[in-house]
Amino acid sequence: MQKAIYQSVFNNKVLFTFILLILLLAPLFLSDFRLNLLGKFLAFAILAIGLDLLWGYTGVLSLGHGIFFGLGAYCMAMYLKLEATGGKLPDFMTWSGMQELPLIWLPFQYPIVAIILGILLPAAIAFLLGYLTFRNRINGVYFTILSQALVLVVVTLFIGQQNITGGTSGVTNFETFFGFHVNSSSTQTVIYLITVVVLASVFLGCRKLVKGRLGNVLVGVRDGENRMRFLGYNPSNYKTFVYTLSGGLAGLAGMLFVLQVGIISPTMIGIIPSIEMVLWVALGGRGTLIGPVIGAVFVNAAKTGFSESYPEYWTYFLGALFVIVVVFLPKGLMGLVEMIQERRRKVDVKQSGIKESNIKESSSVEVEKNYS
Amino acid sequence: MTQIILTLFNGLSLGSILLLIALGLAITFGLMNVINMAHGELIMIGAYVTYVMQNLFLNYAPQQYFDLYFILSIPIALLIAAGVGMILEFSLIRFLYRRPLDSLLATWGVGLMLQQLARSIFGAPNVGVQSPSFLNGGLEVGTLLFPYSRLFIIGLSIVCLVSIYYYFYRTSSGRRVRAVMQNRQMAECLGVSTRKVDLITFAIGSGFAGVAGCALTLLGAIGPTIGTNYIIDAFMVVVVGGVGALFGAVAGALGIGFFNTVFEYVTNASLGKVLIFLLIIAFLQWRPSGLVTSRSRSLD
Amino acid sequence: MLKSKKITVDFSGFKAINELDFEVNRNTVHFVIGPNGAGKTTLLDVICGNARVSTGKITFNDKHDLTKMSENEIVDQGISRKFQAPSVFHHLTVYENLEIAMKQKKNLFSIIKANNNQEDERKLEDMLELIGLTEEKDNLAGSLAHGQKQWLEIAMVLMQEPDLVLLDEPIAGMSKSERKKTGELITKVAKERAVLIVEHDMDFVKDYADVVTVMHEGQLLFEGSMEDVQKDSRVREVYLGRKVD
Amino acid sequence: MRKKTHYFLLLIVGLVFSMLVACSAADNAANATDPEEDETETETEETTETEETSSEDEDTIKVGILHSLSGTMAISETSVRDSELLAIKEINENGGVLGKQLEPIIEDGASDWPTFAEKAKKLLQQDEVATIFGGWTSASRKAMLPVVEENNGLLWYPVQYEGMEASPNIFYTGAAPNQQIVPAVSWLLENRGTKFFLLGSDYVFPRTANAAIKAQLEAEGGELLAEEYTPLGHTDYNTIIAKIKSEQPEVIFNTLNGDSNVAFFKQLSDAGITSDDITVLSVSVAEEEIKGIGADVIEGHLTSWNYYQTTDTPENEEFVANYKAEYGDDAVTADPIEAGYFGVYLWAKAVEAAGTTDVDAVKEAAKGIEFDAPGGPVKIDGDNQHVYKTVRIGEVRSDGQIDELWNSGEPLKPDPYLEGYDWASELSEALSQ
Repeated sequence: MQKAIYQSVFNNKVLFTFILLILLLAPLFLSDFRLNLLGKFLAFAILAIGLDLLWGYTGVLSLGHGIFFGLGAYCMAMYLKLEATGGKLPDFMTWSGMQELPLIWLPFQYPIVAIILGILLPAAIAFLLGYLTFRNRINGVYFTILSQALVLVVVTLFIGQQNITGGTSGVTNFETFFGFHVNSSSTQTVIYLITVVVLASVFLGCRKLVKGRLGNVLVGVRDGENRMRFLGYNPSNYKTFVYTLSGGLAGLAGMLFVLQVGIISPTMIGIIPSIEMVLWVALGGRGTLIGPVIGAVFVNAAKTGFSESYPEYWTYFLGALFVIVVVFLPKGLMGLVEMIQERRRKVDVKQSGIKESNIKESSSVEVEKNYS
Repeated sequence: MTQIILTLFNGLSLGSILLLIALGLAITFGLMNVINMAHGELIMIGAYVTYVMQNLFLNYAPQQYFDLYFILSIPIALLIAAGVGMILEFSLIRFLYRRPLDSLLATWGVGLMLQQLARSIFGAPNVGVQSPSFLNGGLEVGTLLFPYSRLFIIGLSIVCLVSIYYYFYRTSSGRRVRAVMQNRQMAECLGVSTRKVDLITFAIGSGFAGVAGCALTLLGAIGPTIGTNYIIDAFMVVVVGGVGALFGAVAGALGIGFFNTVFEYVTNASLGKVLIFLLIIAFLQWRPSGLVTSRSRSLD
Repeated sequence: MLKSKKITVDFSGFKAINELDFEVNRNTVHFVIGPNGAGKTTLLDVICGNARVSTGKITFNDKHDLTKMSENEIVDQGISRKFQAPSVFHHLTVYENLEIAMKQKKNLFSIIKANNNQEDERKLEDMLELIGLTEEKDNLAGSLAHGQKQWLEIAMVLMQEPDLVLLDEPIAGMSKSERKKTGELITKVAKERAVLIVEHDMDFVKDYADVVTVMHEGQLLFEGSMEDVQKDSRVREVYLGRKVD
Repeated sequence: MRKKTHYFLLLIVGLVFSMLVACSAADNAANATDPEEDETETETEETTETEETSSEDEDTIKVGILHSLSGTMAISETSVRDSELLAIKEINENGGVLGKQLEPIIEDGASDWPTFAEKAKKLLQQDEVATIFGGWTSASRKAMLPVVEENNGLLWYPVQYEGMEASPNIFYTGAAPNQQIVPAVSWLLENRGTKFFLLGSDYVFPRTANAAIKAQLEAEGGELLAEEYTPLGHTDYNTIIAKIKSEQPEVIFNTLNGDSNVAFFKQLSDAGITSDDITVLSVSVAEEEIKGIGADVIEGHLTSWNYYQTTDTPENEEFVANYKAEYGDDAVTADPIEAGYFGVYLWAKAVEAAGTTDVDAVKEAAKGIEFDAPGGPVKIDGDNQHVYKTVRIGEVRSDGQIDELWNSGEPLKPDPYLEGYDWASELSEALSQ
């Protein structure tokens, strides 16, 4: 029943087209600075969709998506850096006493290779990690904690390998992208439009996936992993698949992020950003695809707004948001919309005299049951 | 030879610190299945309690009794952290039983707010706590020196471990707690107030975080982010040890402490961290649910 | 078609099943009864892969050793199970529940491509008809009444078109008329396949059993028709003084 | 059920509302005129009032202040912001710059480098500030560098750093390596011993600094026993101390950062090692950090800076008094605080000299500008936009203050690429390619 509601409101083609149109026309009425911010948020939204596939649909909570985001971002950054230095060693390598380009930087001289690796590399690492943990039926909570520890380890490693990764400073100071000046207004507009198009395609692609039988199977894995085994499914394959997919999407988001922000550093892939990513999804509404997009844009807009006006209180606000959303609004903003929809329905139903018990029961079950 | 003894001692010492911070978690996470990410901030509360006690003694107590502040801080930190834990349980956690992942996110939010609160009260910079004079120096055995503060922490973690064991396995109130955690409905039928037990158990877990915070003032910085430095290590201990097993937590803490020290000694601190993580992943391939597990027949 | 040879299941020292030899034949409704703790549910667990034997072997159709397979591989062999507590997927509709249960290739890539053909549609509609949930097919399974959930789950088991159906207390919590309907369903189902049921309700067993196995302390105590069971002295002894619920 | 829903709704409406307020406040701050957000609450109007004046306003000059006010770096950076605000206040009280009042626009870098880039962009593009004072970590500076170069802005960076950089759009008021590390090493070799143990946090500054130190030790007859790095935020130094004990160095050159210093010094003292046994010289521990470490465990160890709160100049006496008057008696001053403070004055003098806030004119005018800073006279070096500064080596006292043991006598010329040192030639050659 709830599905039907979603379909009527949020998967409405008109609404989708409308939003897409606004986003595509945004360059006309936003200043360069604001457009750049919006583009960054939309890049985050791509990651949020991937994270939601994993958490909202499959029930696996990863607190380590910063890593995949970072890997994608670093891939792109390495290419940009090499193009900026014109084939010479990046400055941080010379200080660290490197004589020539390290082997792992070599493929990134070619933009196409960099872009492909930016998706494949995070996906491959997600696959490996997912395979090792899910295969052994490591409990969901364990996985979450492990994913967080992984962040710690990767960040430590990235900071430690200063000669290769640029350490805490990360990689920055880029000049051109495919020969275009990367910071110029027109290039930025084009990159923004690319981001919008990529986001729309990712959204549609994922929607096709979850609306199909796969979506139902994933929900099955989320709500009753063992039960799915006795229906003949191998849940770890599905989990690994979704984890890999969402790792790839995070990498994609990371690449678009670097193009627009012009820097990637280990702080962006650390524990706090990784948890914030989860908040985007939680606030927007897990288990819906539009929710994370809204959540990502909303939280980041709020963050920018808040920290411009009241930097000291942003932390309080962020913390409170977490508590409120998780405790009182487990389905996020989308759940709220749904609730309003349902109330309206209830009234309709009463009027037409059909017995109400079904709906009531379904909503109470909704509240009790949850995604953990 | 001395090198080996020293490494063993350092491993034991690190292990005892890990155990101390993980004990509370072993209770809240292990027994109650609540992932309390604010555990680190409860540690922080314990540390700040020590700082406040020190200042009180500096200002109001005669000089010769100054060292007493630390001894007094331990029970007070326990009580205050337990009190905060109670408030937390009452206002938040009780809505989140059976939703472990949600409890993780919500308590992370609480942790953030507590950190910012500490920043507002005590300021962002670290505060200094002077170690009591009786913990200065160390025990000399031949050419080796075992710092008293380290020995004290080892002792403290043993005391905590024993008292937790005694409470859960030797008192009727502790038995009630275990009964509730094992079979909630059944315990309820037998007239145990599960709400009360939840509250008390969570408070105990939180209280021991406070004690850990108190002990950490001997070793490191006391600031708003003290908890975040330790929280992940603490969770690793519980994951490796196996949920719901005190013995597992002990083994996990000592194991991680020992290997970490060895790895760090042989390579360096950064690489040591990476190696420990890989070791844990490898270990979980072998024992997916930790060292000590209980088998159950239920389907999820 | 299903044979177990000297299987033992050990729960940290406690032998839930002890060197059990057991056999299920085609086209029979086979009940397993016994006092609590006799190892009935464990037997089902072992067959479907939810518990592992410490010794012994279970063969299916005389060739596959089930004890070496994972749960989903066992399902692929044609064995499916209904659990004691109804465990349908509350967040999916009735129709979707049946759809994911349906016999189909259940590997990742087939599922991504999956699309119902007319044959599938027909099967789904028929099944809905059979369990009387056609009207509720687009409702979330979570909104169903308890009995309806039980049927839905039985339907999910049947959608897999298994050769052997394992049912664990299928009529628990059902009203009298619902029980009757369930019994008839079972009889109908057993025409094409074997059904192995763990049940406490003796009247139900009496009405629908072809073969009854009595288990006691992890071992086979007696096997035969219901009348034989009722006459057997050892069975009485085991049940004596105990409530048969 | 119904009641509950109401409750939820209320909560959410409140939430959304507060968000809207926050967002619109942000837009106000950015001078955006969105008709939809005209009915913002008066409260937000008030808080953003100071920032609302448009850039065409004749009476004020906008300057940006961009430090981390939240996150891990807030510990250090908030006090630099404070001192910069103090300088701005003093300048304004004395009539401002070019007869105009300075109007600070404060942004939070949130200890996150991309945020520094974003906020720098905002300050330059949206607020059109005349200059930015900001940054602490090298990473934050590196993040802002492309932004200020791209927009031809100005950045005054107040912290000692590893060198190897000279952006045409950045003025570096902290010490270059030759104004802190190099003289410290020479002094240690002369006065404390030749066996060095290098200990640092695992990131850019310590690694680069130690690369230079190693070259210098080799050239000046020192002996490198070991080089150890610990991850940022590392808390257990038992193993490191065990290594120190077995290596038996005479000097530990400490480039640890932040909290790690507290753990290191406490545990070093627990292990029975005092300043009499081994000298530890730190380059990231100033008066503020000593408060958190506890003077009892660090007493007698050394630091190397360009300024201490105890530095004996008339300007410093006044500075410390003003700073305490503004921020409380407990506040302590330290090197980066002083560098942030005189950075504002240097900029103001350059603007006065140029007669305009135009970046290129200010840069030209800034060459050779001098100022009597609390830490002694400073002068901008026209070649690399660093600052001539006096080097001071100090010893920590039991009250947490630092006594000066030695100073360079006169301000040293900054040499970010260490070109004036033969032993560093390889390093600088690689860079000048």
